[in-house]
Amino acid sequence: MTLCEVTDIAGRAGNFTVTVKEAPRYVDMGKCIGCGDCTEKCPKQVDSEYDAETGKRRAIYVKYLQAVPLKYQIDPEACIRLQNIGTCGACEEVCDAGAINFGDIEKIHRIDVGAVVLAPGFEVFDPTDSGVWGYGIFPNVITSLQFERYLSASGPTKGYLVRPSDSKAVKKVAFLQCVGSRDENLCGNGYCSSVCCMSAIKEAVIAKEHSPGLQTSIFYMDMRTHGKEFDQYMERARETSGVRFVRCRVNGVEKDGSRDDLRLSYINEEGLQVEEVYDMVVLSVGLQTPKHALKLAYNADIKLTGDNFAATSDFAPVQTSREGIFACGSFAGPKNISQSVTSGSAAAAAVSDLLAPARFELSADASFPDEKDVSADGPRIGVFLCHCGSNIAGVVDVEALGEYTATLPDVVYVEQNLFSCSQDSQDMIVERIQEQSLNRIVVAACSPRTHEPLFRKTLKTAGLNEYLVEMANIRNQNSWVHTADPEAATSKAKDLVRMAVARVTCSDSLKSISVPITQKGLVIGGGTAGMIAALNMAEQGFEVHLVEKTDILGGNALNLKHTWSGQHVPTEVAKLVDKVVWHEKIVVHREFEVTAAEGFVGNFKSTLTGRDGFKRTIEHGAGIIATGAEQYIPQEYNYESITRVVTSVQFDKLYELNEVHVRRAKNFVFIQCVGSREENNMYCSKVCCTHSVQSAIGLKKENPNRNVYILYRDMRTYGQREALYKQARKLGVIFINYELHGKPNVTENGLVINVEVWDHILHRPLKLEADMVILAIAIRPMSDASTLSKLYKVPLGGDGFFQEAHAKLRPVDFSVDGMFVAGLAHFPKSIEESVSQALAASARAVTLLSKREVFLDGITAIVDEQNCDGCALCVDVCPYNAITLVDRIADDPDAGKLIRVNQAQCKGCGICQGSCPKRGVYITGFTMEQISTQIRAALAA
Amino acid sequence: MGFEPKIIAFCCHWCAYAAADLAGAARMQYPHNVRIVRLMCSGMMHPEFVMDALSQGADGVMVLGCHLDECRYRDGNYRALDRSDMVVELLEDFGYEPERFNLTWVSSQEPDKFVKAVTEMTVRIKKLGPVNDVQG
Amino acid sequence: MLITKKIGSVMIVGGGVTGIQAALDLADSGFFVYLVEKSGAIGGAMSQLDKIFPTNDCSM
Amino acid sequence: MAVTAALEWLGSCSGCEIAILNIGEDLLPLITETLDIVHAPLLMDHKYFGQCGEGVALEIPDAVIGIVTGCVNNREHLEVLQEMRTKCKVLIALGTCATHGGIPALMNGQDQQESWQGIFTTVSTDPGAEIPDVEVPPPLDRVYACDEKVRIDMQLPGCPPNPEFIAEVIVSLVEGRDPILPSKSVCDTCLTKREGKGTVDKVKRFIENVEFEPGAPIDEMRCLLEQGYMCMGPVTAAGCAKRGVPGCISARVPCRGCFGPVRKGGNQLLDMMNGLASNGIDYKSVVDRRSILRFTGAHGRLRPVKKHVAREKS
Repeated sequence: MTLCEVTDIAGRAGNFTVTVKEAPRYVDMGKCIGCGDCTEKCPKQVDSEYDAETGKRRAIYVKYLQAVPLKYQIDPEACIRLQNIGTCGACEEVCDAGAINFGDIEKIHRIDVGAVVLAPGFEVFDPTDSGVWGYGIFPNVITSLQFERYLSASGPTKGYLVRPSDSKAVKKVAFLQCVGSRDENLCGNGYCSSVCCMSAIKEAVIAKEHSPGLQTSIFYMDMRTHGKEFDQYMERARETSGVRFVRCRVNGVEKDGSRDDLRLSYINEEGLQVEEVYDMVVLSVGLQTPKHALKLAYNADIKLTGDNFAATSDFAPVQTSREGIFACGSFAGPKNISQSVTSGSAAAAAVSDLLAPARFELSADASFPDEKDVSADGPRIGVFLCHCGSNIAGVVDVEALGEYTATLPDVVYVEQNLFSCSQDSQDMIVERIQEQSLNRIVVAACSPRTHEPLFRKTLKTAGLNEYLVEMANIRNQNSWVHTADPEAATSKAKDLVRMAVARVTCSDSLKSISVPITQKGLVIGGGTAGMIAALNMAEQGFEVHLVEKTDILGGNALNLKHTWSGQHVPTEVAKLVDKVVWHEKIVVHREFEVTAAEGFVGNFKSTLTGRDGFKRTIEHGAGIIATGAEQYIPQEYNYESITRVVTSVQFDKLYELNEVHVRRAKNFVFIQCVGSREENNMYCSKVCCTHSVQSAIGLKKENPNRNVYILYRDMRTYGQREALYKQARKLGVIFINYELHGKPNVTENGLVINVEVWDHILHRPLKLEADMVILAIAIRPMSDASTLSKLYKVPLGGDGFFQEAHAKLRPVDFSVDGMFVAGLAHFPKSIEESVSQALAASARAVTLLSKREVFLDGITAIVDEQNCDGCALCVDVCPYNAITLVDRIADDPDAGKLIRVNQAQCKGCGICQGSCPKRGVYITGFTMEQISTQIRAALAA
Repeated sequence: MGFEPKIIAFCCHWCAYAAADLAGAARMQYPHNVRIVRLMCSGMMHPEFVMDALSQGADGVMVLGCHLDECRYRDGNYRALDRSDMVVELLEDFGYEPERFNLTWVSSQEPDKFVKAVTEMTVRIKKLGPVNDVQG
Repeated sequence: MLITKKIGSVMIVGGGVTGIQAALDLADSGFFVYLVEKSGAIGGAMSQLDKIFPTNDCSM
Repeated sequence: MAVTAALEWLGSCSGCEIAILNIGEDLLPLITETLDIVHAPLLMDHKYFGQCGEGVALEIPDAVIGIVTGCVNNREHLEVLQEMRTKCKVLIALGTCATHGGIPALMNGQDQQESWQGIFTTVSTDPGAEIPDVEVPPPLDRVYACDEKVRIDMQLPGCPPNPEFIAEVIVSLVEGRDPILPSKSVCDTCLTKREGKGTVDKVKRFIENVEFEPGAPIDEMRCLLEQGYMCMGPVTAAGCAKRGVPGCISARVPCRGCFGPVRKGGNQLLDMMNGLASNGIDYKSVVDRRSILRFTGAHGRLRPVKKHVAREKS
């Protein structure tokens, strides 16, 4: 439902009535075919929101060319006709589909639902009003979002980096960080937006690729690249791409002389005032909750934090203050894409938990007639040629195409449609299939990427196998791109139709295979993430086996006292353990480890071995790896020899016990990044900055006379944690920056510990006398992670943490179907993020477990037993390990060998087919025969 | 009479084929010499197709796949890369100019790159002349 | 007190990458999903970014 | 009634004929009862132009079964082959030279004129020697397999072909049924242990010794390709196996591909290199890759490498 806003949510969890206001689109979605003729004719131009005002759009438009749904809309504010009845109307005239409806009106819907998920997202901070950066005054000062559009090939400059003011090629560009973030004076947003550091680096690197020789400088306070593989990316940007990083706060942006160049002034690390001139300045604008989302929060009656984000708990990060209403994405705190996707899945898990009893009540499957077996019949091909209004017929001579098509072998029926995709054309095709007993269909129209599903459904409705249709792309790849040469376009259309006809002739009916699913889950690791995941699955009604190596549940959370927002961890963990242990659907296997695993999605079989050697075999449909991580044991800073140099975890214990050294100590020095962000371990442990700041606040609050120093490299109190950093500074905690090449030196001198470090502000070595030194130790991957990695064939990344399938879009999935990852096993993260990820993993697992069987795509690799002889050339090329070599006749090695393809693991990529010298394996729907026939047909003219 | 070459382009369903669709939506114009054969992955391309196409009169063959590390099937495009390097060398053995083959990475968001690739290929093949001339 | 019957459908407000992910997971788990978007098309802020996402995986 | 048969040899080494003799005990009934050999220049004297040269045209007696070995390299071969085709009802191409060009077709990889010069007018030949053009049948433009020149009814490759299958082809013809011949690749008959080729990164040359336990059975040896040897088993037609193991493999030597491509019309060079490249094996480590076509250079597979200068002109 697009152009819709929620105006009211009545009722309560499980039974809401939501009022939705739908704005008029003025275009009939059922009729619009997305051809774009209307936009071409529309005389009115306005700024494009999509291009962040860098480009123009018309009054009738689509947001962007790949938009879903690809249906045009009229902006009533801009439309000449809607503003002035009786004028213009150019779009209506040109629309062959008759989709324009100027009389469209606003509609109100009342919808009953069981739960509501709020994911309204963010808007970027608008720096116009704050003045200092010159945004809105100097045309060459732009926001990072606008810069993103300038880089894009679909953007206003087609990806060429030129200045807005005079279209001069950009040579020098500066990025100013924290515009609209960490700054209460100018924008009122005290929090850190978390994503801008990384996106600035990315933009700088890509801009350098776009225009070689470009100089890029990033001006920052702290580089907060705390995500997975982010620090490596920053190092590469610095070392390989040559992006310059300057730690400072830029005083302001001014115009340099009479030209459009921009002058920045700042105080550099040596304390000198510096001025630099740039062609373009990019403001890394922060994220904030948009006004419409604030209204939504008001309408939904949920609480917000002081920073205007939805208030949630660390142990229930998607639950809002109103039961049954959930919040996710950047609405619940600034998030990058992978965190957003994770929280989306987490919200799904929470909803699933709430509504589990009503599962499958409202979802329905369409029913189709029985399929006709056409395998014995010779091909009878029907070809439908689409005019697509004038989109095709305006260029291609469809009449001639039709005459030509009728001469092709096995073509028994040809018909032209104005719009092949319209509902009446669908009905007509079904009718023709039956009356002409057609058994293969070619539709010459637009792209199979968008329309093949539609025509497959049409074939199913007609009782034909859905794979017996082929599309000839004579619009997107012909009439639209050869508009000026109708003759060539017509002859190419003939080729394309001939190719499609040839291909469909050797198409076979394909069946999608189904594999039964064991509706049980296995969770490996009994820490916070493991328990949350297990509990969520169990609450949804699935049996869960939870495996824990030690004799105690809780994992690393047992070492923690408070979350960043101040929730008491031991209480929450105890509650969680209690729920898990007593849950009737959860079987806890303490002191067990997974020692063997076999099977595939929906059908895993894992063997657990207990400490006493006892073995248990568990069958499960999905598995979640939540094995956590280890603490780094420092080798540096004389940790071994000086007793009062302790790790952060040890310090928490000592502090809690009010141990005598802590009690008496006056001077505390925290050293950050111990074992993180350095050679061989180029990653950020993410939680230690916040942790040290919290400890420092505790010490200062208890006794303001204590001296607390934090030696840091970049302070990474991201998101709303920034408030803690601010509080610590207010309380007098002293923050001293050090660089990797000037690490602090820690020595013992009788009763005091000397800490020497280079002070960047004072430009001299600083000597601190400490009574206690606390090392913020790194989080290390589990040393035995590789064992599990081998057992389930799930990969480990370079840092030794488990590697997800896609860093952004599939953050909790493994590339092996049916296996998921959550918590520290994936990467260092806070409890809140672990919980979110655990819920997400559960949601993803439940998408499988909620079904009795999983249907696999019909396009898959099949072994031709006549041709395959087990040479094993294809075994290792399969990216999914779906191919195994077996004896042709079981237990008779003399009878030769052949391969077996596990259908559940095969994704149909065809790499095996491309490797085979003897046609021993083929991909259904893309057989060697089909492809070669197509090639032959293409060259036949 | 100008020589109008025939070029077969194997396009990965997920990226290059999508880019070609998008080029259409953006009404970008490019030479009409290319005939696209859709594959699920550039890794599906059997080198045999290249030789078949050339021996049946195609004047050039292109393979267009996703950017490295962005393959839908993990590393299918790396397979395509290895094979393509090999095909280029073997073309000489079989008496074809290596320039008749081209491998390009195009993401689904880069219609401009697709257009550029096919345009350049067409120009290159026009310079080379028809494929039959070199067959000995 | 009678426990009212729960409705097996969900409304998701916001058609960005987060909302889409939540919608897909819920639809795959057997719930009917209403995906409500303020603008004319789904995709949210992510669709505005260049690079990082060459594969337009946002389609439903 | 015995079936008449004519045997001919073209550009060949007579190894195929020896393979016929190697049929062994079964050969006796074959040549005494089943077949009536009416023409076989290698075995028994028979003049093409009459006993005393009285004929003017090349003449071979009519026969039901014709067997030709060797490639078509010069005009004489071509004439003989065409005459065989005219006179024989069923024509069998025996041996890899006849089916795929064989070793003589290696010459297709070089410029013919240069080759001839290399052969006849180098330092090792008499000074002033010239490429002969009298009393030598003029060469064709390149070396051909038999089926490139005339219709061939049955192909039986191998260098040498397997005697067992020669017998099978003859017997099946006489009995009027399809012969039972292998259709898969050498790997089908190979008993070595195979797991996958993913661990190999480079191939070693054929002349290096493979690793195996002397005396241990073949099925305890790891696949030679998986040991990193350039074994052409996967792309080569089976047929060489005697006593259940492919010939070369039984001698712990990689397959060199003498039976030609496993798939009709297949290309061993392309398929083999593809097999390597697909598995991430450095195909550049193959020394002289064109020699992969050492048995199958006909059918236009092997061509002289175009000189770069020549290409720029065109």
